[in-house]
Amino acid sequence: MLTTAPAKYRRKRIDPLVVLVFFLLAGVTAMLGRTICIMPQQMPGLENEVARHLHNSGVASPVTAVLLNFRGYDTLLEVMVLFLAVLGVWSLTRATFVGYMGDVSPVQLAMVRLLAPFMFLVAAYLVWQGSHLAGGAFQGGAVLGGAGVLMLITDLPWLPMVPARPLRCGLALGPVVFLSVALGCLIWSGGFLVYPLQAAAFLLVLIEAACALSIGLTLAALFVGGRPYGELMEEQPYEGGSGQGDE
Amino acid sequence: MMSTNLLYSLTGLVLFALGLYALIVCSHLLRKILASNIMSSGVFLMLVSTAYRAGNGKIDPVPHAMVLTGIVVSVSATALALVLACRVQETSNVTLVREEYQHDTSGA
Amino acid sequence: MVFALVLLFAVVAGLVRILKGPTAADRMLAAQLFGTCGVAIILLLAKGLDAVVLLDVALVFALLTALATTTFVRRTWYAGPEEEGSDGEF
Amino acid sequence: MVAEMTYIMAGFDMLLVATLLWLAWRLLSTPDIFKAVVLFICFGLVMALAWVRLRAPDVALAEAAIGAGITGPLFLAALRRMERLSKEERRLDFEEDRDADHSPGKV
Repeated sequence: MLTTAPAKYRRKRIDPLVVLVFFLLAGVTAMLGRTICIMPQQMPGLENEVARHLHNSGVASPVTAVLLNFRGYDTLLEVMVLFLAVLGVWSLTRATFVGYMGDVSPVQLAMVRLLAPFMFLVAAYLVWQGSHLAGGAFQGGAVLGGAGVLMLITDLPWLPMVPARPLRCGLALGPVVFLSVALGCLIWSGGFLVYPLQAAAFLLVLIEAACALSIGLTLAALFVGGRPYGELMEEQPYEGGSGQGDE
Repeated sequence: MMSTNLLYSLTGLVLFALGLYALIVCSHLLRKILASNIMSSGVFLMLVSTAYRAGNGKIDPVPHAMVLTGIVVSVSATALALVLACRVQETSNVTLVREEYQHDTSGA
Repeated sequence: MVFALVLLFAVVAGLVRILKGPTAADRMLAAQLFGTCGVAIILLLAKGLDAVVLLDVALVFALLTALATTTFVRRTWYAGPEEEGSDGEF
Repeated sequence: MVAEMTYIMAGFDMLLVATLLWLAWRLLSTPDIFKAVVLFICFGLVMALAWVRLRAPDVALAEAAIGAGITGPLFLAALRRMERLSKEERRLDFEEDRDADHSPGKV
């Protein structure tokens, strides 16, 4: 497999550096493969531990319990990473809104009208379902982001006029809610992200909904790839914009 | 007969190696981003295949949660990298080749 | 499960169209075929693995695979290789 | 019957894995970058199938939504954004790492 892959890249002459890289990587791969082969299959995992503590977590789905309760710290930082990605994208460019206003074909419009509400519905369904079956903030947020992308590529005429301030608030909603819940838990029950047992289910669903909204907006904003006009400091008339805005 | 875990683990390994090789060797920026995505897919495949149990036993949820966060992080990193690549191409093209267009392409 | 296998073969047949496809639209449509067959494969797998949750995966799949094709039509479709400066929009 | 199911499952696994590897290899080795992007979209879809097969419905949901709905448009839009500077990136049989010196003079 690996011997045939680089064939197209060695065009004129074989670069000795490329050969060196190839052999180094082949060696590393062989060692890793040997490790995998001698590793015991069916390793004992953490599923029994998770199943034992599942009733304390407030949700019935083990993956959601691991994500938001047992390893909530990871997920908090991960939501922050998403937020940072948007900040990074926004600090690089402005939104190049290649809109073709008034040029939307009726098929496209019908598709948006059919699919976008359904996507919102499915996103809400996934977030709600995350407490007991598969689903959750990330899946719901991804579907929400898909709806945002659908509206963005349709170049709906109201999209560039989405005001920047609610967009920013929506982006920050997930991290802020998550962090405030964590701090509230610190005050209430004496530990960072140690949820009180009675309110755990409600808090987890709250966090999930806020994070899903934020993740959806984040993905849509990442798709636009640039910060919106209408800054906080410099007030400009909007010629381009971003985000799917307020649902 | 090879077990399912082993099969998918080895596939993940080969994907990782393939992506790493292409990441080092290829020159086009978009291809590098694609290669790093392939690498991350390989790692995810390896992680999830350790959680898989043949038969109807319980599935280990911890690797699933890790892979779930990993997927979302990798897509945001990909988006950031794509914007960076676009900026690199814009600026390098403008400064190297067409200096007279600099004012209207990088004016924003 | 047999049907899932057969459909996977159909997907692989579609792959040939991606690799050979003379125009970009052919490739994109083959990718769409991947998505459509994927929905069917997931449904059959949900039956074969006795997991009802997988039906949601098929739902999300069916909703979102159209997005790539739509993006392609809206953003990347060139009328022809000669039109150098056109923005490729219809 | 159970043994038959096992063999069919094994065949399914083999075909899935082979498709994954072939897609990855092709998308990293084609000279046409647009083809690579389309193959990557297909790769994401096949990955979602693999998650379904490995009984990870959460991961499959996320991958189906992101791999199908977000990543493909992201790459296509970025490709287009890059093409606005160098128009000829997507031509068939085009050298991918041509030097930037003789790119067309239009912006």
